[in-house]
Amino acid sequence: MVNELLNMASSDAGKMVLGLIGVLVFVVVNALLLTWAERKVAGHMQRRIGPKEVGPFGLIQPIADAIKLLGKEILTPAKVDKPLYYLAPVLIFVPVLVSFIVIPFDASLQVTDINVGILVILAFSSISVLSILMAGWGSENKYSLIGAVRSVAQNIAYEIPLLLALLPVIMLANSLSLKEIVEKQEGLWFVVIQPLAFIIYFIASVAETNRTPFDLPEAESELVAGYHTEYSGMRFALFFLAEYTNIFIVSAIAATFFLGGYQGPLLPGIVWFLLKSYFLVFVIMWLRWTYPRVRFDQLLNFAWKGLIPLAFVNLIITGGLLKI
Amino acid sequence: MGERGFHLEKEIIPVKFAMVEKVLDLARANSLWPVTFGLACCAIEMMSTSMSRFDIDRFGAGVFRASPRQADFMIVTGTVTKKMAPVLTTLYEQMPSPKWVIAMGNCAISGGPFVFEGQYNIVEGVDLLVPVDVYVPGCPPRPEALLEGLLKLEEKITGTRRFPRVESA
Amino acid sequence: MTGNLLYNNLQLYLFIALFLLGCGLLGVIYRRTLIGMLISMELIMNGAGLNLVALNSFSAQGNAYGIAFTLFIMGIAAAEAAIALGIIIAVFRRFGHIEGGEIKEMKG
Amino acid sequence: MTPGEWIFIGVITATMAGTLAAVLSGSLIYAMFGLVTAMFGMAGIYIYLNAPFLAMMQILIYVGAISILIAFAIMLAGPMYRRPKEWTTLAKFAAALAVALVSLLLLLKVVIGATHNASEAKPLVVTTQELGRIFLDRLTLPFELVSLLIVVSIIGAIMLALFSKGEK
Amino acid sequence: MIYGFIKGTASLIAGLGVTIRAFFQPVVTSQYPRELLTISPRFRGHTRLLVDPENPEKNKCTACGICVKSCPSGSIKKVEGEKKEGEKKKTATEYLLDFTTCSQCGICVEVCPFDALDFSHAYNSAGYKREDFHYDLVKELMRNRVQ
Amino acid sequence: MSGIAEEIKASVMGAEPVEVSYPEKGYHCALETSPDKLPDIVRLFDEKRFYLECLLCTDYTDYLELVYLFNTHLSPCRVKVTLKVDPQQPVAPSMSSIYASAYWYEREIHEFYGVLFTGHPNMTYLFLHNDIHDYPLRKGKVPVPPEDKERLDSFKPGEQEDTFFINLGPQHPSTHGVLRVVLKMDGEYIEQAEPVLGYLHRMHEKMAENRSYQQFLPNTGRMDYLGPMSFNLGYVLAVERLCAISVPDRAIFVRIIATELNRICSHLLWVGAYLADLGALTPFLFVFDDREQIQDVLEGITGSRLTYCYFRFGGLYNDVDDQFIAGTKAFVKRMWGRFSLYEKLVTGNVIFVNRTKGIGTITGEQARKYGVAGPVLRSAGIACDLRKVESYSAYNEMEFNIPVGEHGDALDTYKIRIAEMENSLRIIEQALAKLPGGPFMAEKVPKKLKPPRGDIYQVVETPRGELGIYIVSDESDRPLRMKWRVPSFSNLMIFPELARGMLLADAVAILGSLDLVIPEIDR
Repeated sequence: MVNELLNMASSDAGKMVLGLIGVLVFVVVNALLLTWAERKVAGHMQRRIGPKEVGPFGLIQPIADAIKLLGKEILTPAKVDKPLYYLAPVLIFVPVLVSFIVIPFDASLQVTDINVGILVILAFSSISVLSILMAGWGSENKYSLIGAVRSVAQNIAYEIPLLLALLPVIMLANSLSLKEIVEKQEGLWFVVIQPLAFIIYFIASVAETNRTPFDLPEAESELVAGYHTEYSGMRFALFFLAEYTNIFIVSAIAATFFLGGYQGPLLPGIVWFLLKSYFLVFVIMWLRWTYPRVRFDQLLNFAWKGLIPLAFVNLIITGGLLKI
Repeated sequence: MGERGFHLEKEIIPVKFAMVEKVLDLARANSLWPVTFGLACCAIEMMSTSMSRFDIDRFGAGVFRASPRQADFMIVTGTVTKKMAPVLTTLYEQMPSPKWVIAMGNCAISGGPFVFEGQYNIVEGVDLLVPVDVYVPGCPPRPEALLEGLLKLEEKITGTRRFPRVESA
Repeated sequence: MTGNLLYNNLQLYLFIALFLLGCGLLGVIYRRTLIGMLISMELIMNGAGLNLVALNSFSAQGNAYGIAFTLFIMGIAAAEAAIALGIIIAVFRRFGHIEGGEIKEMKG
Repeated sequence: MTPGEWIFIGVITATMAGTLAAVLSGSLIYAMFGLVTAMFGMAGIYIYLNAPFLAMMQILIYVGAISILIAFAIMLAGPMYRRPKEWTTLAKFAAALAVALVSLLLLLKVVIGATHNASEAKPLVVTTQELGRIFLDRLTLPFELVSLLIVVSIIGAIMLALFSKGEK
Repeated sequence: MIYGFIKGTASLIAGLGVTIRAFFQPVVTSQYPRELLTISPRFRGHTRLLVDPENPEKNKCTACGICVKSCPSGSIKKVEGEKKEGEKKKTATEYLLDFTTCSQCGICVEVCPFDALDFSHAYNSAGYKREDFHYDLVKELMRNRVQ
Repeated sequence: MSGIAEEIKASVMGAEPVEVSYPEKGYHCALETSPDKLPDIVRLFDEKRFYLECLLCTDYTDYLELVYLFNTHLSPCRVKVTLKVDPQQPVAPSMSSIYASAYWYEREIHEFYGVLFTGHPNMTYLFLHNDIHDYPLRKGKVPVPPEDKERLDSFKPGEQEDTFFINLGPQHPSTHGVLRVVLKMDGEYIEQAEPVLGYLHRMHEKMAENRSYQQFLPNTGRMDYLGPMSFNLGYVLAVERLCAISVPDRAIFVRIIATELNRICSHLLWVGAYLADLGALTPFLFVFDDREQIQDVLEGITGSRLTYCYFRFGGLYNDVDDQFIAGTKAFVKRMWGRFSLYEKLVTGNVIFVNRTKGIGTITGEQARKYGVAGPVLRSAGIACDLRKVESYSAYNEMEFNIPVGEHGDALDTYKIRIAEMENSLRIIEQALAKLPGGPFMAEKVPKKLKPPRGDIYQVVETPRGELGIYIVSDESDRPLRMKWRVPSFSNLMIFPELARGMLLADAVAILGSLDLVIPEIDR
């Protein structure tokens, strides 16, 4: 296994490096684009313009923001628990980068196809919870800490329906590799067979990315800025970028698992893939600019009493039908 | 408490690289994130400015951050009382430099109509607490005035004005 | 693919397992709080799991029982963590602290 | 040494460092992060043992579930203002040191004597299909037992939490 | 319960409908430095002096000081006037208004017996100094007349 | 009404209530008492289900006078109970065990006048900052004794190691300004909430004593910057009542239109801000879109967008024009169409309903004990709207109803405010239809007002509830005392009780539902 990996790395070293660079570039560009899109979408939903004066259609706006954040004073509050405080914004990027390695953008555009691909994403996504925990705990700020606690509880609760909603698809596709799952949807998207799983996955993923109506860890009206209250400048930017990249990742996984990934007529695969992913991203933004935030106990109740039983039922029915 | 704010240095890089600094200034001027900090009447007009009709987000200044650590400038909107003064300076000190302050409304500029002989509770001008970059007078100022103040602040940061000037009599 | 690669050495894995076991035992003994003990317990279980996997892939090639049993261990560990969390919360509510040595009455 | 070996050394170092942190650290939250590091190291080791599925499950369960449960316990049990501090006695420290030293000696012996006790690891990756077959074919009873255990423990945990709440 | 669930879902979808409709509706923004809203003629900016219609070189203020007394916040710091040859009343030569303490209540305009005061439409003033808004209304009047 | 005087006479030995002319004074019955009889009298009022409307103090130099105003909700019967206190050693019995609202008023009087209330559980300062030297509202300089200084800013959280405090504010997105609420938390649950006020104390009551009646006009618009018209109206009504100035009909109707427009404006902002508290930002921007229409209309006549100073004693600042009437009509038409949008976006939304249902439930009894006002009071099922109950201006000619709630929770306050907006629209329509011609200003209003000696209490219904203005005149051109009984203050008083045992998110929702305007509380 190791040797395989190493061999692969050395033989396709060029491809690997290129892939990694590509992933990094994509992460940054995508996140910047999404911050712009978020503000534009929000603006138009509120019948205003959004960023406009900085560059054509305000497209330079996120770049200006990024440069500005880079140029900010690097400020470390005196009371913080330094190792945790420093590590958190770096660690939050690990799952993000790892996830991009296995997501197939096109039939041939994938850094590497691991046969337990989806497990890699799910396993590493728990690091982001840990880094939120580190940020909240390390900041020595009560708002941050409450944000972190909420985040942990929320992630425990929603990781389960997330997994349970993906399992029927894995059962249908008979594989854990993302590429194979896409290939299996040649004729029929899994969303048609598994609409309930898709909805459960989508709700759970909105909760996992801490977006409204589930944005409790950073609920502005309650916790100021939640776990990243004490972060400023570049460190804050990392959280910001990670948040938007996470949104893209969950959308990309949804597109891969339920919407046929890069499959689609006429247009090249990558265009289809991005179209589907960005459409889901748009829906997530749309939700944010429409709904109020749920309360903490309602959030947990919804997961434990609503989504998880529903996902189980769905899983059992799928399993039963497959056997027959 | 008068002088507390002034010794804070605006520049963080002692050696200036002219080009880099210019790009940075341009970026800063076009990405001014205010801290959500409403004090009194003017806060409502500040909200109006960020709403659909005036849309401060057009200039990239619509990202109101509740945490001062993530904000670039503070709009002091309203009367600063002596009880509030230490809070305000703390907030200012929590912001990472470079940082700016807009004093919006007459109360913030000078204590406004609440200045009278024998007054015991008002700070007569927020510039006694923190350095103020732009003053926007009015009681309360119209949202246009706040936008003008923002543009003035951009002008101060970059040294040039990108937008047409609007004269009013 | 020769045997003299460092990672193709059974003893090494067994040693790491031993180390985990030792440290875990130490923790269980010396930790004051229940959570500390729980963490140490997890280390012990991991040591056991590593043993199984290592022996499986070195001595019992061709089947995957070792891996399967390690998965069982993980399941048990998860169950243990859940129940321990419940106990810790109960103890905290009952006694106001979570220091194992201080809990004199165990009537619940 | 090959790159693989270097990485392997890194992995076992991380495991051991994490383990030591988990056991010795004064603050529980650091202990938890030590455990997380150790678990990642373990996952790396499993990859070297040709068990990628196991490695992923290791991260998923230990990092994603157990350590978060522990973090939860830390935060619930220790009220938020008070960081639960572990009491580090000298005796404990000495004991730990002794364990570490003995282990190091053993390690040295193993590394030195590695060449003459080599058994080969077959580069066979255990597929998930194979694992599933074992579970549902030969190991059905233990599998069901573990499932039962988990269910019972979840119910037990909920009961414990509810019961103690009522008492308060 | 099922009815409640369906109703809830329907309400969520209705909400989405509102926002997506707004998304495709035209914006209501007036882009300030590029497009200007019409300011109401009664808008109260800082006060200004009015020109005497009989003598366009002169303002109507006679420096009587009533506005100074009636101002609630003492914003009108100083009103000085001098009586020129051949005129019945004094004419203001200096009218210092500290706009930064003004509350734009309009009492000075109301009490002025000569209707010499009026509101300007300076709705977008902003400056770098507090002193920028210590107006001398006589000078302001002259400046605006030149323009 | 006359019954109460007899009853007091019968129940309390030696009490001599005097009935007064309500149209002149604004209260029905006056009663002077002594410290030993006060508890009996207050208890009597409590039994008769009166609420403590206001508790204030006036410094007559020779003596301090405490004024307790009691009233009933549905059929107004306002009784003024006065108690003279020695200015050298001001001590009075505390009524906080009988009326919860007295707890707050007594603290306020303590710090502004130095009156010590015996039996008060927490005689610490609420509004003032640390370097205060004299009691602010005492005539002449009365220094604050040093031992009193220790009472300043007494609430220092975090001193005890084993409690976990959260400071909501003074700069916090959910407190809508500079309110600080110190929350003692048990995890996510609130054990105790303690508001700390005075971060925007702008000395309005002190200023009132320092300037003429006319000069105080701009202050009224700045106390409650969301409903300045109501404050304007209350103040001019009070002074007009005090000086017996009559107002032409046209002015009365224009006042109603302007006030109701402003009420809609205020409620709209509340809807938006409340939704923002609950995490939905888009409604906030939608309501501002509507608000802009109102502001345009009002700017056309008043010249300002927010802090209006439009009403004058005896009339208006200037007349309304056709443009205003057309603009108002257009707005009313537009607004009728907007309710369905809010219904879809907010009222029907299941998340919103679940967040607000059963949160911050107020019972009628609680509302009475705390003297809660406005929509919050009506949510508890008490149909008390001063526009109807104690009609002023020409509200008795208007047809509108009083929406009341069933449960008293935050959702009810929301529904009531929406219904009130609809009512306001109806009132505007009626007032526009009835709008008479004629002058907009009474003819003979003296430039310098010197009202006759005496006091007056005038109430108006602001968007947030009962505003009471108590003016004492000593025949000079400036009032001896002007007390503002503000609705937000009495609504805030109930917050600690409502928040106890709730989640942090609920506390935010409750705080939002009370619709607090901080400058109004702090004055």
